[in-house]
Amino acid sequence: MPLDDIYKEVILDHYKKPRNKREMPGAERSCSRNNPLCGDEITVFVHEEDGRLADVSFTGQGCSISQSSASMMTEAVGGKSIKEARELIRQFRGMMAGEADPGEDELGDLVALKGVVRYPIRIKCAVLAWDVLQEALGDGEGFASGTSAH
Amino acid sequence: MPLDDIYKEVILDHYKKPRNKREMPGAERSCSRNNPLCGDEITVFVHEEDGRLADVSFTGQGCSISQSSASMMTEAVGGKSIKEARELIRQFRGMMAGEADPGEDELGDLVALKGVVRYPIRIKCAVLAWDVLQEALGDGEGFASGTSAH
Amino acid sequence: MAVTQERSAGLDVARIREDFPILSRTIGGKPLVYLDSTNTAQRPRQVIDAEREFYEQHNANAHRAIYFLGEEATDLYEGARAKTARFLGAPDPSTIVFTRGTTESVNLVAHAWGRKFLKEGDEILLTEMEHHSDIVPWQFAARDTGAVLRYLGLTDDGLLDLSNLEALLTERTKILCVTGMSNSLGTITPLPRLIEAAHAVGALVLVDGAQLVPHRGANVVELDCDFLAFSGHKMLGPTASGGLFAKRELLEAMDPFLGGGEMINEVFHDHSTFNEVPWKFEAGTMNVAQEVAFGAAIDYLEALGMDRVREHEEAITAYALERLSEVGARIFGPTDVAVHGGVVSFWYRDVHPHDLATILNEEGVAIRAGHHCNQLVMRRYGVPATARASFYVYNTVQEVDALVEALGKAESVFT
Amino acid sequence: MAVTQERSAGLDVARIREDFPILSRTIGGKPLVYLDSTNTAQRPRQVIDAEREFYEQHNANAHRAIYFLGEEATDLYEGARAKTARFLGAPDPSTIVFTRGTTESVNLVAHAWGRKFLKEGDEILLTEMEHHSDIVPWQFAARDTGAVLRYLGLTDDGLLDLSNLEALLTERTKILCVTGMSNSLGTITPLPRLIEAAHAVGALVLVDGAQLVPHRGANVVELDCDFLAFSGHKMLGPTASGGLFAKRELLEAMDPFLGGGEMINEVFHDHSTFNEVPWKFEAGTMNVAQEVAFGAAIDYLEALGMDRVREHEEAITAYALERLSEVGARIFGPTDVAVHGGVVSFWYRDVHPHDLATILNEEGVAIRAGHHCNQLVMRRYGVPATARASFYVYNTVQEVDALVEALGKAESVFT
Ligand SMILES: Cc1ncc(COP(=O)(O)O)c(C=O)c1O
Ligand SMILES: Cc1ncc(COP(=O)(O)O)c(C=O)c1O
Repeated sequence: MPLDDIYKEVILDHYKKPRNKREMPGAERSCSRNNPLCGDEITVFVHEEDGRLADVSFTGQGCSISQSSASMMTEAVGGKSIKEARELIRQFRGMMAGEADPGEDELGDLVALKGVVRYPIRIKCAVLAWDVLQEALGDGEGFASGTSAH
Repeated sequence: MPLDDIYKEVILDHYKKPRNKREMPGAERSCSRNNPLCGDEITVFVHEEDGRLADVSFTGQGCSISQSSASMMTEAVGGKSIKEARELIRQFRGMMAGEADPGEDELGDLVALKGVVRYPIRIKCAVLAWDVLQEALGDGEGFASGTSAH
Repeated sequence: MAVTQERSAGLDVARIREDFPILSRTIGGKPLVYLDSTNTAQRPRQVIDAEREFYEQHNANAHRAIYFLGEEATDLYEGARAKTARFLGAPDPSTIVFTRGTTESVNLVAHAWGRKFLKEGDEILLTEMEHHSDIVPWQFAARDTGAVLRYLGLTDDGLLDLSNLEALLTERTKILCVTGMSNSLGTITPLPRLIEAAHAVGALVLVDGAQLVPHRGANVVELDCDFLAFSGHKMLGPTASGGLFAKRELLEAMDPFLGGGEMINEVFHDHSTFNEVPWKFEAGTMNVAQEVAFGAAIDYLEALGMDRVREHEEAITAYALERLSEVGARIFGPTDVAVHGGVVSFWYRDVHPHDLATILNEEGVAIRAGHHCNQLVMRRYGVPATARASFYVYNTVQEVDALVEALGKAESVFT
Repeated sequence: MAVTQERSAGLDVARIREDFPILSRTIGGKPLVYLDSTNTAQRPRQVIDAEREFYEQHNANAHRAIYFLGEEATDLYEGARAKTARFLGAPDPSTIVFTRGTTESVNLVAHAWGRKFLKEGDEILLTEMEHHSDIVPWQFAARDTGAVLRYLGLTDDGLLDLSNLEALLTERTKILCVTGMSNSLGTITPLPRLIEAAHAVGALVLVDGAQLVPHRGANVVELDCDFLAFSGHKMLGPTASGGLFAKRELLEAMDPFLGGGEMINEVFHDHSTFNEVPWKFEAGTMNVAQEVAFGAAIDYLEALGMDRVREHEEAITAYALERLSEVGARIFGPTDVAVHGGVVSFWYRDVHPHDLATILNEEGVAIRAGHHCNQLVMRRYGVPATARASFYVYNTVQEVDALVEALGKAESVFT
């Protein structure tokens, strides 16, 4: 398995220069989780306006996969309606579960994370931020972080 | 291994017609133990006179080995001094541990139990009455009954 | 032999026996006749190989490692959990906690559920045919919580005495702990009726499946039991394998039991937070290779088909009951083979079971003699011990014949 | 290579490696470089064969059967106990209780001793380098008894900070729980001094020997420790093997922990009496085949000689510390190899350990990344995780070279 399957340039770029990595004091919604296996931590902040995720940011620390996934996520869901955001979460999860094969049309930069599917134990890293977002949106617990499953 | 190694005639005889199998209400010393593996139970009664085991009896139930050993034991130690009884216990244990090979001179009928040594799990049965006697003589716990060791 | 064909209709026993290396052992020159599967079953080479292969190819700790071996080990371990869930009809693998067997599973429930939810005056309803492993943990829980133990008694023919069920099973009852199949009497208990009655008064039900699961199988959804404990080593798996099914909401409500290793989420100096179920209950390095090989045992049983396993056992048990009665053995347990699993406890003449077992052993016939961790049963029927023959997928009616023949030997020694 | 010869003077590693089937595995075409023995060791064929042979030749339950197989199984199981006792310098085999490993052993002590003897206000002294398995069970015991947890801290270079030992170890201290060797920092702790100090204030000492026993060995009489917990799977044995040493008078004074099976003497409806030690603590069917194979692991280590095992590890660890420092890795734990066992935790550049492990995996190099069940250590040194390489009898200095080379790959990906 060639390494650039997983460490694609766009991933490393988001890792080194994370977008929207900042606290958001006035956020209506925020949520934190960690992945106890590796110590990754993500907090997601959401500012809502008229039922849209007007601004989404994150803080945290961790490996390149968890941090770049969070960074890309904030870009992808920012400005979307809650319904659209949920749909994106669903699509992203589908990709990480190896059940769907979305293209750049649907997921944009996020398709770069497709390579992670071949590293089952890293899937948790990629999904962590999404779990937190889902929880922040009040959709209950996700399935990956805080567990040993994958 | 021929069965009559273990089921010698003298053993069966003591089993079917146990000697000194009776309660002894006035006994100075008495003690009970069981072997939880098979449910064997032995109570030993000792009537002491002038430092001798003037009368020794037992009650209980169990397999042919535990019951015949008890029966033979009462005959062997009856009338002996406490010191001599202790020596007999020592010799009997030595035989059952396969460490000594006493003859009829020392152990009389009891040598019939020698065959039991080849059935390690039955050694506990043979030693049960002796453990109880030793305890009754105030020499602390024996090593076989109430345990899973052999 | 016509009888063999007919009675073992369900399984190709000759072929099955080839899978069990130990069955070609001889004991003092005589072929081994192993009639003690209720104690521990033998393992087919498929199971032995699965454990060996794990060590030789995939050995790593589960849930702890990022490298390939670690992923393989984790997949195999979680794969075994999924298999176990499927075998028991549990839709959600996370309702399966791995343990080393029934005893550990019952203790887990008695601690993690019992210490949390039992209060002074609550009642725990057991039966007199419970194995010590389903009694002693509850005695400890009662001691620690002030709960009280009650017992369903037994009828003369080895069934649960349900005549006073209503008096014993009341709103005070918080849990009913009942074996699905007695390991000394062979009795198959009326679980559906008992579970319904328990739920009607708001009590949970723990089923001791140590014998039920290997011999009859169990479907936790159909049974609607709350807990089901089982042992891998009694169903062709390795020692150190087995587990507990529990309804998910119960697992979530329960406190953790053992602490340490991967059951945590975060550890601080003075407290910790815990992992999700089922991992919350799996502390430290688990019996990884053994649970993986337990999965192979499940594959083996599924390939045979639990229906056929059951048919085979019913046939052989019926034959054993018949032959033993013929030669005048006193049999403990139900005479109706429909509620008598593949275990037959008996006394032959006056020969003490311990002596009987020694004599049979000389003939290569391995039976168990003792109280079978069922002292309440022994007391109920006024015997210190019984002789017990039990049957599994590899046993034949010829082996029953060998047993009966060997009894003749015992008679000749003792008369 | 001169270096190899010199540094591995103690062991014939090439020959040892032939005993470990898994070491000939390749990962994506590259030879497996297994550097995670601190997590779980690999098993030599002698151990794998011992377990297989048990199943194929002697399989029966221990302590329950009168027939030959049962006697053989019992002898093998108790033989493993005697071996374990001898290996640990314990004169009396009945001071060894079998468990599935360190975690179960510590929990056993925290329940059977802790729940009985700890009272409100008593103190339990831990260290910040304890594995979660030696922390969480004590948190539970503290919660249940009102005892209080105290911690010995760590110095910047990964040693126990003993500057305030006197303030922390007082007459209120009932037990000191300390690892003999840290699984994240590699630190070998000064057990003799700590045990003497603890005994001087009347406290007992539990040694977590999960790493100490496999890598340095331990003699319980010389150490005079009260409890020693260890895991078979970290010392070439199967998963599900291991145990607890405890002084006999402690075992006798302690309450039973798990109930059921052969740990009883007599069971009545409302109470039970218990077996002698150590069987009082072995409830239900034990991990028989695994403990027997654990005995084979001990034979294997004894044949190598624990002195040579230690020498070999010291050489390889010294080499690893040297090479990793050379390439600029930040190393956690003591620099003095005399107190640094065969475990090296590090950060390489800014590459997150998780990423590092994935990249190294592509090169066939298996290291662990994470908190190693040592979250207090991680917090103490301000990192969420470390990368960790660990060494055992089959590792070579060439494998250290392979590790260092693979680090270069990580650098090229991340810069
Ligand atoms: C120091 C230490 N203590 C305890 C443990 C727990 O051992 P086990 O997982 O075998 O129960 C480990 C292993 O990870 C360890 O390294
Ligand atoms: C009905 C029943 N319950 C519980 C047990 C205990 O099982 P284990 O020894 O595997 O823990 C047994 C096995 O002897 C059993 O037959």
